[in-house]
Amino acid sequence: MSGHLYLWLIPALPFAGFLLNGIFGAKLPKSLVTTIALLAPLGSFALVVNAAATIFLYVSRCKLCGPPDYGWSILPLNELHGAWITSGRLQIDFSFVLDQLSLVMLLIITGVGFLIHIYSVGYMSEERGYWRYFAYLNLFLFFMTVLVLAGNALLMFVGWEGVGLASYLLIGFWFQKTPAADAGKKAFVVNRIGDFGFLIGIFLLLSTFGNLTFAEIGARLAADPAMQGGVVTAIALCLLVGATGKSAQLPLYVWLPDAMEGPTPVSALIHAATMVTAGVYMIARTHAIYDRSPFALSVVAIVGAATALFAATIALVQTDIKRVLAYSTVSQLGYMFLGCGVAAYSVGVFHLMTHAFFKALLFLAAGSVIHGLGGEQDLRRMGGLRKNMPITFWTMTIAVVAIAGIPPFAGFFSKDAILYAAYQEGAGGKILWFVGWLTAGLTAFYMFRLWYLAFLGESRADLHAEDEGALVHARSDTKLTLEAEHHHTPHESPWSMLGPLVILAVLSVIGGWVGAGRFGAFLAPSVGARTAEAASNTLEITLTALAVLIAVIGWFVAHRLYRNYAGEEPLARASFPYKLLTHKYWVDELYGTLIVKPILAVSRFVLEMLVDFAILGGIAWLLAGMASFGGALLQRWQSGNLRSYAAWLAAGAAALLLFALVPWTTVLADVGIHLNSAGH
Amino acid sequence: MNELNQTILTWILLVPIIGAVVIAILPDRGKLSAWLALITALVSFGLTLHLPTHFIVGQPGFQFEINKPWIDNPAIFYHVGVDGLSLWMVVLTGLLAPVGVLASWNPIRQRQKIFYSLFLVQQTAMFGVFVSLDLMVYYGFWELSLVPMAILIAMYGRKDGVKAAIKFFIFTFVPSAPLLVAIIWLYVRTGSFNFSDLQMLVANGSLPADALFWTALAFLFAFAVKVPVFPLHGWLADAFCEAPVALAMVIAGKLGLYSMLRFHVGLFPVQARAIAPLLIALTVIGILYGACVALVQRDFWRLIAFATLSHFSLTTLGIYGLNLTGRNGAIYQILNEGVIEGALFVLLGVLDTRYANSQIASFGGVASRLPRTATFFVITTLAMVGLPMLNGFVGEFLILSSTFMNVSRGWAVAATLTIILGAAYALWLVQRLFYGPQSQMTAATPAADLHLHEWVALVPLAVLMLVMGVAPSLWLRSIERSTAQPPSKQAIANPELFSNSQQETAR
Amino acid sequence: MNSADSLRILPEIILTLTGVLLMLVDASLSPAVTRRPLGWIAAFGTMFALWASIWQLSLGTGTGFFGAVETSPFTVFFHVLICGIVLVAILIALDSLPEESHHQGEYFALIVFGAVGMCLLTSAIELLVVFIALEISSISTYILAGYRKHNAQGPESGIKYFLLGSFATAFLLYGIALIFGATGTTQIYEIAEKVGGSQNHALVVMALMLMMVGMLFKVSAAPFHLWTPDVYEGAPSPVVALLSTAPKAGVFALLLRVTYEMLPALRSVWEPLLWAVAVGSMTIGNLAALRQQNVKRMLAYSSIAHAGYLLAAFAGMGPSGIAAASFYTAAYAAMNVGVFAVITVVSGYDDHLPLIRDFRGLLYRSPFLGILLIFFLISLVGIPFTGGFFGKFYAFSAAVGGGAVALAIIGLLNSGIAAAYYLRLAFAAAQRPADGDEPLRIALPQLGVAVGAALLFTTGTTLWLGIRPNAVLRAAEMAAHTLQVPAGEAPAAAVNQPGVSQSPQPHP
Amino acid sequence: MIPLSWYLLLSAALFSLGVIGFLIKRNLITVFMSIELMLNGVNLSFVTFAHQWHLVKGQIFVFFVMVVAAAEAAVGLAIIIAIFRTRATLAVDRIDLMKL
Repeated sequence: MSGHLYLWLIPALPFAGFLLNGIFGAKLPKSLVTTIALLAPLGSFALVVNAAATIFLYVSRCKLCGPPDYGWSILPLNELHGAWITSGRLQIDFSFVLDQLSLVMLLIITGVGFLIHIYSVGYMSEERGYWRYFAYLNLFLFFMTVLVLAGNALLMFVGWEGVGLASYLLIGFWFQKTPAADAGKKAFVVNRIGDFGFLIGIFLLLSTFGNLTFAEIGARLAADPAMQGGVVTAIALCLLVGATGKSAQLPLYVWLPDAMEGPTPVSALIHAATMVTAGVYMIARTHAIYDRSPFALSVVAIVGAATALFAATIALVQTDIKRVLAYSTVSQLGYMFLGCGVAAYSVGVFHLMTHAFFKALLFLAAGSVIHGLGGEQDLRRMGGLRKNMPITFWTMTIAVVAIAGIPPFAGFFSKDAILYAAYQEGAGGKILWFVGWLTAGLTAFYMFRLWYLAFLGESRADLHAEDEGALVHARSDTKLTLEAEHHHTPHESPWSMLGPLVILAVLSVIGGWVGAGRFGAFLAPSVGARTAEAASNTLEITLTALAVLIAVIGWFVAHRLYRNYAGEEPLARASFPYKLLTHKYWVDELYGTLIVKPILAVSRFVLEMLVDFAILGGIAWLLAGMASFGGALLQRWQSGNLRSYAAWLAAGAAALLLFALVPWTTVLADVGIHLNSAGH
Repeated sequence: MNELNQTILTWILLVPIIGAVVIAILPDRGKLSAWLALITALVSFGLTLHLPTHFIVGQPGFQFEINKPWIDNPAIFYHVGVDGLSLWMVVLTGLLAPVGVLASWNPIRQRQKIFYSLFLVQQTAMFGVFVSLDLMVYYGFWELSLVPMAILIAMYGRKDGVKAAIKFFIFTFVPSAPLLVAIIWLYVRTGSFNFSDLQMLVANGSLPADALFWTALAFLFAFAVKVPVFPLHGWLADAFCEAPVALAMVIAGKLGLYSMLRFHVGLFPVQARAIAPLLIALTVIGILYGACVALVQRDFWRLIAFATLSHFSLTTLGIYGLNLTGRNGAIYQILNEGVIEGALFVLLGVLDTRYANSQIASFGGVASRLPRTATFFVITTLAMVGLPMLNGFVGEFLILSSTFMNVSRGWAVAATLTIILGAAYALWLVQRLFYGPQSQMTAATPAADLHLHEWVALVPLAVLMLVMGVAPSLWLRSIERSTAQPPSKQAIANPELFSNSQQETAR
Repeated sequence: MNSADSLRILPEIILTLTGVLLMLVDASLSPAVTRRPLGWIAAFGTMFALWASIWQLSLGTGTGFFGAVETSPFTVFFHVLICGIVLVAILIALDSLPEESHHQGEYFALIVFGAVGMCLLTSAIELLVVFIALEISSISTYILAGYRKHNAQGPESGIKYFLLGSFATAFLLYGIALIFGATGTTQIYEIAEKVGGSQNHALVVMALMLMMVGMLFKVSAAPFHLWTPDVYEGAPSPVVALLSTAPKAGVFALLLRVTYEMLPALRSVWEPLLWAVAVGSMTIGNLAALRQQNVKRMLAYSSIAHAGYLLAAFAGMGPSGIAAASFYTAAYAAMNVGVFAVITVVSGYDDHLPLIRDFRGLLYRSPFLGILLIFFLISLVGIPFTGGFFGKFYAFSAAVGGGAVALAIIGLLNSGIAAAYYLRLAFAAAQRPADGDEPLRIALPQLGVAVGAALLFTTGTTLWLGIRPNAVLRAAEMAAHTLQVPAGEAPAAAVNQPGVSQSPQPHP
Repeated sequence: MIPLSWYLLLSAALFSLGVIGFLIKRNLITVFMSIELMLNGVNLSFVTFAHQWHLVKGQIFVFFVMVVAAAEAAVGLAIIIAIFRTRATLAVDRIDLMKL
């Protein structure tokens, strides 16, 4: 293939945008900031599309002259940009790899990313830190594309940590608000726990393979079929820890709901469509390792399934529109993990893609709602928005249906494929399938609950929630910026926001039509084809029917309960479970009590006060005190009395004479002490 | 230019002294002393830049060497030179000189003449430590470096400078007593203070092993206090609280760490190997201990002190992993810490000067008032917590990965926990200082954002953080390939150490 | 006796004549006339004596007055040192003695007479001369110590010094008597010859011990140090500058002679003794100084500690020990006189700022004095590039060379403790003046020419000894060699070599 | 003939008496006299040894000691007068203004 794809430009453009806006943004006119901010992802997107087109053209040309799949052998495409770290035998390069997997990811990231940039222009237009916002957003795209393009684990780690940074900055965008700043910090620190695992995984990779390049590791594994379990499992589990951090899986999911303190487009881009899927991407990328460790795989699957169910239950009772979506995201990510956990990586990635469309859409639509309501995020005070915001309503509807898994929308295909893949994994797979299936019902329920509460019924804007504190908290998102338009009727958003909604709505409809099979075949060179036994058609159809059924049931229940919602939560009737769920199983409190507080207490009372102050300080104090005490004694000697001085002098003289005249060696020898030499 | 190569190190040592004398002679009027100090610092920085530009990478042994007799009996030579290890230390010291002057621009208003004179003397002392190849000359500069530091802490202490200064001095001076005895003992036994000669003599086994053990221990003890290594860090927090920022940024770390590399590991490889397990344990404890204690500090200077303990422990871990990558990482990390601490102290100095307060709880929402300060602070913090693409990460990665691969997985994993704890205390600090609503104090105190001179000090450091994070090879190459090689016997005894090309590089 | 013999004591003669001249002129001047010119006469007389001492090198090593005195590089070294100290002490006194005092003439005369004794002490090789020289030096200093006679502390200082000094001298004298009884001579070389290699001579050992009492008392080594703080506190600062250095230099010279030259055979006796005394002195001095609030008392304890460091050099074998001790004496003298010069300027003749806390903010009030004070204190701590460092370095090198590693470690750890109190003063001076303080609690006097010269001289010497000690060290080594071998034998030729006379001296 | 050792013992006794006198007497003048006693004890030793060795050197030494003692006496008495002027006491134990 001729021509250069300039892969490095894909991250470089957003980085340039970041630098320009970040350094000069405060002084540039807003229009210029917007131009720079939009050109960067547009350029990247164009480059990715160009790359895709070039490759597809090449492949189709090759089809004419050779074996059908010959053209695909140009992938993976390697771009080397010199060494980053060199030390002794160790060398880490700036190497970018384009293969099917990264191509898909790049398309999603830059495509959705670009849409969300456009959306942000409208959403953030009143914001004082407009330039700062776009600088961060560009920075995010830079790191995310680096993460995806990285040809070795350490470079991926660069992107991995970098997106965490961008996430930190964007969650804490309204840093004047304590919750936002807190949430940003929490996100970073919890992610760091995951990164710790990732880093240990990298060390293990390095010591096992002497190398961090994915291709090399894959080759080494392929060359050594005996390499199984043991260290490979350890590596896989360490990487999984990293993935659970970034992708908000159990037990490290806690940061994601709090991350909703950030601006809504950020939630859409980073905390729904792209960054949080990095864990899935990473597992897919390192599938060669997971393939060798059934145990690690099953852990992935269990974590995924458990998270999916767990988060879905919490989502049932949330009243903040963004928190519902946040828990939904956690739950959907659980699906992706489940997919990867049954070695159906391509299916996981497939769901990743469709999820990117409909979840981004959901968040953007929710943002549109919030924007239209002047910062209102509490579902209990919404209602009846269908009339005021028709486009938002319709796009949201598509997204809800898509996530609920109703054909022929995108979510149906991918979720169905995951459940099917899970079901095929032996006996355990059946349980996983059941959990996934149950979750699907819950998903349909809470999504339609949201839909009913927000858009149908009558407006409840004047309803005062009993919990004013929570309300203020929930409303705080755009409060600062949208203070001016706080009190007026709901209105539809500008077209800069609606345009992306429409595009994403279209994608949410058609995104799944490509089909899991064809998608899997396309990804096979990157993530391996699943060699499942050819399942019977009837089984597949039965499972599909069951999945659709439970989605419909979910819808139906939501319909029954929330069609006539008037401020009273129907689920609250089951009081204990309701309390359990509204308090999110008290996980945050649990972590606080079991981990954070003990660490702080030990640090303060044991390490600082006991060790540092009492013991180490005490030793120093004791030494100084001994010297000082000695000094005090010696001062007493200095009585000021002439005669006592003379007495000491005479005593000294006597001592000298004794010292010199008594044959000490002989005397001591007599009492049994032998000195080797007089003196020292 | 060749002539300059012959004398460059002498000039580097002399220029700050000359500047100090000129400042001392001229009257203490307005900003005169500060300007003179700035000019001197820039000139000396310029001179240090001569070294990397004329340094021949890959050439073994010392370069720019000068070896002239100084004192006849005992035979002390004015013997100086640099290799890959000390090269960048010198440059870093040169870089931090103008930064230090600029950081002192506002806070130091009284007796500027004395401040800047002593500051420059300190500069010479540090240069001297890094370039000396004669143990007595080295010891001279090592001790000399205490004096201006301690005096200035006493002079400009924020609360109880005298106490902190005495503590600092005693803590570092007492351990240097055994060091001096050890140096004298070596001289009495070998008749030489020359580093290379001693290296040879120690390696060829002509000295009694048990005595060497104690000698090496005396060396190590002095260095460990200066770094500081875990149980010996008592002086650090007080010194950070009291020292003027220009000195606090160089008070810990590089002198001790460099000395460990050159004069402990470099001079006594066998003894270093014997004691390495102890040090590895202590450093890992120090890493976690420092990070944990930093979490609960109420004063940001103290917080940074414990954070520093944690970071320098990590660097020490790299040194005592006794392998090439760890060593590279440690040297690189010394440079990183220099840059990061430089910026950090300038920034905290900005806060301390503007608000005359260092209690974290009094702060809050400063970012609304001082957005640029906040930006630089966040960048510096991120570099400190080891964000990839900023410099801190490279060193951390090299040290931790080499520890993991060559030393001990358990210790390495424990040490790696620092990336969590480090992020926690650092970001929490950022949050409490800069984010959230403005505190009473922040709102009530009028404060200006960065002044031009602070700006000038910070921008190069921030750029360096990025460049050193993206292109570490610029440094690692000369560090790895030009570090003076110890005699061959040791290399035979320990092939892993200092060998750099047995296996193909990973790609 | 002939003129050649007189040349052997030329510096002493010059000093005596100067002293007599001072007394005569002082007596003949009307009480109203200022006595400052007398100080200058004393200073010039001392300088002349100093020059004469250096000139004596050209005489070559040899004895005079029937083996009663000797001139050798050793004596020249100490002569120059003592004359230097005396010169500086005179210069300090010149600017600090109160104008209204009517006793200035006496003061200078006493210093000069004291110098005669101290100089003679270093060149005496006959115990009778030793005794007389010691008494000349002592009697002058007794009076000087009690010089502030209207102040309650002055005479107390004088009487304590006088009574205890005489008491200790009586022991020394008894020792001399015993050694005379044991050997039948009081000439040092003859004694050395008589004692020969025999070590078990109880009478000689006893004599040595009794002499040690007297000598250790004079150098204020433990356990004979108790007088030191009291005397230093009561004596005027310029006198303490002299008292803490010059007589000690003389007595150390004597100690070196007695140990290395007179009784090298008894090394096994005096070496462990001095080892213990060294350890005791430095430990006691340093610990006791830790809690002192009074600057002069603190420095008194410090001088006890320094005597200990110096005695550590006696663990060195042969010339290295002697050279180290000699060098240490010079270095200690330079920095200690310097520090007292600063204290005199700051605190005055009448010690109106006696406490450490009174020095607070000195560096802010007077940067010049502040930095000098800190410099001298740093030198006393023993930081490199000051004389104090090399002094300590050579002393402990000698000890390590002699195998006394433990002594070196104890000594250097002691200097760590010492740092605590020196720095308390140094850092008090560096500290910002307290807010309540008016900028100058008591206005500092303008620096006079004389004291300025003294400060310059001591600073320069301290720095010079710290950076380029070669010349002084060579002189000390040469001195050591002459002491090691009885005079009249080998070194005479060695010293007479041309080129040696080109001033290997510490002072210009 | 009286053996030499008797003289020496007497000399030692005199010296010791001087020492003891110095230590136990409370009047400055008496203390000072004790020192004279010690010196005279030494003088006796010198004379004894001079006799033993048949050397005149010992006697000469004694003359010098006596001269020096006289000089010391002058200085000592002067200082004692100064003490008496400022303190109005001659009690040794009350001259302890400076201590610790």
